[in-house]
Amino acid sequence: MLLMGYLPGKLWGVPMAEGLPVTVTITKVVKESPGVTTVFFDREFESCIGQFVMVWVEGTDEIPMALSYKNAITIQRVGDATTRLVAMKPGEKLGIRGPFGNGFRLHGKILAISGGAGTAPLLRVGLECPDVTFLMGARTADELIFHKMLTEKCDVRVATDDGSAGFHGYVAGLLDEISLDEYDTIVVCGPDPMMRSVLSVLQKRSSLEKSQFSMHRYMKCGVGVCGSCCMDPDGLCVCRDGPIFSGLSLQNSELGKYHRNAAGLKEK
Amino acid sequence: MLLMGYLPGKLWGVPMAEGLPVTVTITKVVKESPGVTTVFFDREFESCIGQFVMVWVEGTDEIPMALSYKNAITIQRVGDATTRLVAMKPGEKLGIRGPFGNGFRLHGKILAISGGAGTAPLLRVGLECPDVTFLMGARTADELIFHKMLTEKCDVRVATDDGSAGFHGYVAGLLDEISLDEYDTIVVCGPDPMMRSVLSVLQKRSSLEKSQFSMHRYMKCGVGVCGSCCMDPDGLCVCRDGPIFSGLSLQNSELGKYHRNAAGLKEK
Amino acid sequence: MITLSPEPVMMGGVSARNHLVLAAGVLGTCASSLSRMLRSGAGAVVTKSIGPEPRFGHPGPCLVVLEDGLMNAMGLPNPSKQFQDELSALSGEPVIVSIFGGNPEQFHEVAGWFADKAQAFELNVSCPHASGFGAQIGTNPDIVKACTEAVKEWKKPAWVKLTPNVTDITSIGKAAEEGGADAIVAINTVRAMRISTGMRRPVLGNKYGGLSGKAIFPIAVRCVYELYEACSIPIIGCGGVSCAEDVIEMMMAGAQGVEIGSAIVRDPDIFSHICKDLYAPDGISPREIVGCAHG
Amino acid sequence: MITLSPEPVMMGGVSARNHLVLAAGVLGTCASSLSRMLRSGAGAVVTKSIGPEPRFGHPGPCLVVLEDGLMNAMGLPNPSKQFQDELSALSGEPVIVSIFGGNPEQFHEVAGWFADKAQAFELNVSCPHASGFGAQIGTNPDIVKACTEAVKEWKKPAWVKLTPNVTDITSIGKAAEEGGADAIVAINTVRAMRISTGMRRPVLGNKYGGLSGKAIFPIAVRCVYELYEACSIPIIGCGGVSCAEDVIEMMMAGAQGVEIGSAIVRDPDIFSHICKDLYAPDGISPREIVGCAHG
Ligand SMILES: Cc1cc2nc3c(=O)[nH]c(=O)nc-3n(C[C@H](O)[C@H](O)[C@H](O)COP(=O)(O)OP(=O)(O)OC[C@H]3O[C@@H](n4cnc5c(N)ncnc54)[C@H](O)[C@@H]3O)c2cc1C
Ligand SMILES: Cc1cc2nc3c(=O)[nH]c(=O)nc-3n(C[C@H](O)[C@H](O)[C@H](O)COP(=O)(O)OP(=O)(O)OC[C@H]3O[C@@H](n4cnc5c(N)ncnc54)[C@H](O)[C@@H]3O)c2cc1C
Ligand SMILES: Cc1cc2nc3c(=O)[nH]c(=O)nc-3n(C[C@H](O)[C@H](O)[C@H](O)COP(=O)(O)O)c2cc1C
Ligand SMILES: Cc1cc2nc3c(=O)[nH]c(=O)nc-3n(C[C@H](O)[C@H](O)[C@H](O)COP(=O)(O)O)c2cc1C
Ligand code: FES
Ligand code: FES
Repeated sequence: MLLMGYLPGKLWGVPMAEGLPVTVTITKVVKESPGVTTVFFDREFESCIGQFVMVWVEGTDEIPMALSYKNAITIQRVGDATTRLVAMKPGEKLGIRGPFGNGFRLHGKILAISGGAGTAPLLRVGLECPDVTFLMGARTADELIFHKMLTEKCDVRVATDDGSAGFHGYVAGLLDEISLDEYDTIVVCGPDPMMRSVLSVLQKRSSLEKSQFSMHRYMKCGVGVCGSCCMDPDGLCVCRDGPIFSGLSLQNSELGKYHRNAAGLKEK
Repeated sequence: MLLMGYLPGKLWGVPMAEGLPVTVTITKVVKESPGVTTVFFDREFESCIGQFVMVWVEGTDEIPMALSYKNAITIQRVGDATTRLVAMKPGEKLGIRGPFGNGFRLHGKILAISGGAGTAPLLRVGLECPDVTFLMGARTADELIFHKMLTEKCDVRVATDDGSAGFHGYVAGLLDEISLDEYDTIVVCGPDPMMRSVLSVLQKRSSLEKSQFSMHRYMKCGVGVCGSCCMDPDGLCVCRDGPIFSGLSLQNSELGKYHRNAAGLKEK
Repeated sequence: MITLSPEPVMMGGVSARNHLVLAAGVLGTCASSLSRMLRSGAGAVVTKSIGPEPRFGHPGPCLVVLEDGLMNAMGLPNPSKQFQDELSALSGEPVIVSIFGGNPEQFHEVAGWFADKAQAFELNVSCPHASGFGAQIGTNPDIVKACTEAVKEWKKPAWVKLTPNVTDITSIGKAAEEGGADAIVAINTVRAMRISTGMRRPVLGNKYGGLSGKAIFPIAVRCVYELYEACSIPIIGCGGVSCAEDVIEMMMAGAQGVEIGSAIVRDPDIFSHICKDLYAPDGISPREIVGCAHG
Repeated sequence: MITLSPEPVMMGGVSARNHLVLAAGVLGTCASSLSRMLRSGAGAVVTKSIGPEPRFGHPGPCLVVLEDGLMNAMGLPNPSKQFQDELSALSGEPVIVSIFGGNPEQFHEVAGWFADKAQAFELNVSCPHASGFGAQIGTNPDIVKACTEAVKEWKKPAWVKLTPNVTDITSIGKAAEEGGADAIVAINTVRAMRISTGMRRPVLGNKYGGLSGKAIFPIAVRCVYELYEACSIPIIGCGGVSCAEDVIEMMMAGAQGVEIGSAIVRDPDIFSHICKDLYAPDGISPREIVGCAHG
């Protein structure tokens, strides 16, 4: 036995890279729809469904992305970083920080409700959980993603704004045909207005307490420090206290009303 | 299960004081001999017999001291810091870093050989080990320390330079009456010349491999960094590779020939 | 460990609920997160630094977590004048508005927007990674003095937050004091960089960033100690504080109170946890220990 | 991880066995400990800083171990001219003699004592806790230049080791370059302090000390990166290096090699362990990565 008063422990002599971005190499790029692309890399990240990573597109920016698979992100092209991402080729490199945030608590019979690219964070729910009904909305049939893959695993129902597939209208409309009492867990991801309208329906039908919403806010640090992703009125950080919030906690929140941009200015 | 990519572990939110001196309060001061005093404090340090601590006498210096007990040091007055130490009163405070260094490997029948204040680092050998013969040298009877206490626990034999107690002569002389083959472990602590002469005797009598010497050198850091305690010819640090060295490894060393002072200058 | 008696705290003209202040730029952009920190036990809060124009900040990565701290280059994102709306929701609370500008006039202008709502101002002349702002002006004693004077025209308490990235921090502290500062906050982050060996590039979008957290605590203690010897206005310690023991250490170095930022990453409830350890009914008076390490 | 091909290494005029150099002041006072470090895999070693007079150093405590580094105020203890005897035992070995003085004349004198034995000199103009020496002169570009010139009169390679405790390290780096330095070593320790809350006093006998080890790695990388942009002589990275990955990171920032000091506290065999991870027969050429993070 050797006792040393000064032993600095595991801190020394190990690489200090823990919190630095992990470099991954892209192995495969799959176009899911005209605007959405999945990028696979050479490393799986142990993660809870619903957690996200910060993706460093060197020279451009670092942006939050759900892990659609343990080794992939699914990107909707909206601006600089996402445009570079969807154009990337196998062999190119990304930096990944995370996974960060909490995750869904999933049990029993699950109802998944997604809008647009919001299907990506819910993909693993459909693929990995045993008893899932998946309500999926998009503007048009072309923009439905993961539809075929999910159909093989679960009961998928579709809504399109233009009626080009499934129900003609918003995904919240699909809820009319669903008996919410049958479900133990309801998970939701999509644009803010879609989530607010789903929230309203669930509230009316007294199903809020079993619902979980995956929120999106502008993120810089991803670890609950910088404050750029904070939501009113509780000052919770989407990156750390979320991104998954119970519907109950969102009732009186800013969801669907406004959010703050990179400068902290409120935007509708 | 929550996986977080960034978890900085035990580092945060805990006091950072680990390697800083621990403050102890003096509880008791015992005069062992005209020049030697034991200072007890309010905290036990888990330690191997033979390890030492760095004792901070605020405003003066920090010096190495063996733990004579788990909660005490026994000080021979030689200069500034030791003079302040022996004058301290219960209620006063010291800073303690450590314990540092290796310790004795003790087994079987043990022969302990001490000179002067060198009895202090060996005290616990005599008190805690079952089968110990203790050879103790001092200049004069007055300067024998822990004599009574050890006599109750083990077979103590004494040598004094002036013949005022026990054998008249150096402690190495006592070895003549000892059958070294009977012992499994031989531990030695005392001034350099005394240790060199014991080493010579053990060498002649082919008992070096079971011997362990507690070395003293000028120490500043105590943790094997600053180099002030290094010994020739192997560049071993007394503070970290020692203070306990096997007799074999000391045969061709500087022991008894020279040592380096605080400036790194060689002194006899 | 030493505990403190819970007494009313007045530091640098601000009446705070305890000695622990939320540092600028940490959960400080909206009223809701600032209130949250107050609810969870912060004695006062400093807002994100607000400047003359809205800024969106540097491209990411903006922050990485190290084993012993954080490194960030946010780039001073802020909503500028519109921050008035957020402040309204915090009226009556111990809120210190952090402000920055490129010159004394800008400092004066920005302070003016909040003069009726802020309890006090903190001048950020120390952010190490925004060109034209922060440390780029905070290394010049004359400018620091002039900026302090400009803000003091609004007759509010003004804290001046210093950068450690200077040869002699006391010269800047003295300049702030001469400019009429009510307190010095030491320190802002230490200029730093990490490189991703996988990407072969600096990890921060801005390349350079500021180191904070545990790694810089010994540097912060040193700066507080130096400033205590050189200046006579109150000092607020900042940098790497993450437990009650650290607060005591900062106070012994000379700080009247501390700001806490990075430690939030490990424990969002850090304020209540430190309060629990730091205060006790039979604790000693803070006056007994502030600066006591100077002997 | 990237590995390097084992090639002969020449940095700043010194032919070293690999890219890893023992930093000044760590196990550097006697020939026997320096040889030990060479035996255990150091590519070259820097001695303890040697000055014009023997010094016994500051009163203790001289060093404390923190969780993420060391803090020391040794006070430049050294045997002065008598160090010649130690050096004799190291002839033919890659030994760089660290020297200090209070002015160019002293630097010249001390260098002269070792001019026939040292492979190179390292000028310590950066120790943050010895009055009249080290950083007290190393913050002045003119003096740094003059000291470098004085040492260069001995026609030996001269490395100049810089302090990070300045507003702009590149101005000092450029001064060294103008003075004829063969390499810049960055960085020495960062000025720091810790206080013992139990004793209510700074823990170091000298009160102020220098922070080293892991805590300062991001500061050291930043300094190397800045110097690489400003200077054209080779840079040796120093500060917090404790594994092969750190070596690669320093090189990408612009370092040709690294010095390692504090990491010894955790692993006395650090050199052989890093070598094992860093070099491989199929490794890439160091030339490919030195400075590559600059894009
Ligand atoms: C937790 C979380 C998970 C996400 N998961 C996905 C996903 O799986 N797939 C996907 O396609 N998108 C996802 N997003 C949205 C994605 O982060 C943005 O679309 C992306 O950041 C846009 O970057 P850009 O440079 O292309 O656009 P920009 O031109 O920079 O901005 C376009 C818009 O994108 C948003 N945005 C930009 N930067 C950020 C940022 N740092 N953080 C948040 N929003 C930003 C803003 O609303 C902005 O107005 C997620 C967002 C969050 C917060
Ligand atoms: C591992 C170890 C264990 C020791 N255990 C004991 C012990 O149990 N009891 C005891 O009385 N003494 C012990 N000593 C010796 C003790 O450290 C010195 O006597 C003490 O440091 C003297 O300090 P000073 O200020 O009184 O003397 P000073 O006036 O400073 O110096 C007097 C002499 O003491 C020695 N000394 C001074 N400072 C140091 C130092 N930092 N490190 C080592 N030697 C120093 C030098 O030989 C010096 O010439 C031990 C030394 C070592 C290395
Ligand atoms: C993410 C982040 C953002 C910051 N933003 C600001 C800022 O806007 N203004 C400012 O003066 N300091 C800012 N700082 C510096 C902190 O207020 C504080 O001085 C520094 O982090 C050291 O304290 P800490 O170790 O407790 O974090 C920021 C620090 C961090 C980590
Ligand atoms: C105990 C100790 C003694 C040191 N002595 C010197 C010295 O004499 N001369 C010098 O230039 N640097 C000295 N340094 C600084 C180191 O050489 C190095 O620059 C610093 O510690 C940073 O590197 P590291 O983090 O690898 O230790 C010393 C450092 C320590 C820890
Ligand atoms: S992104 Fe920084 S707090 Fe959430
Ligand atoms: S006392 Fe510093 S190396 Fe032993």
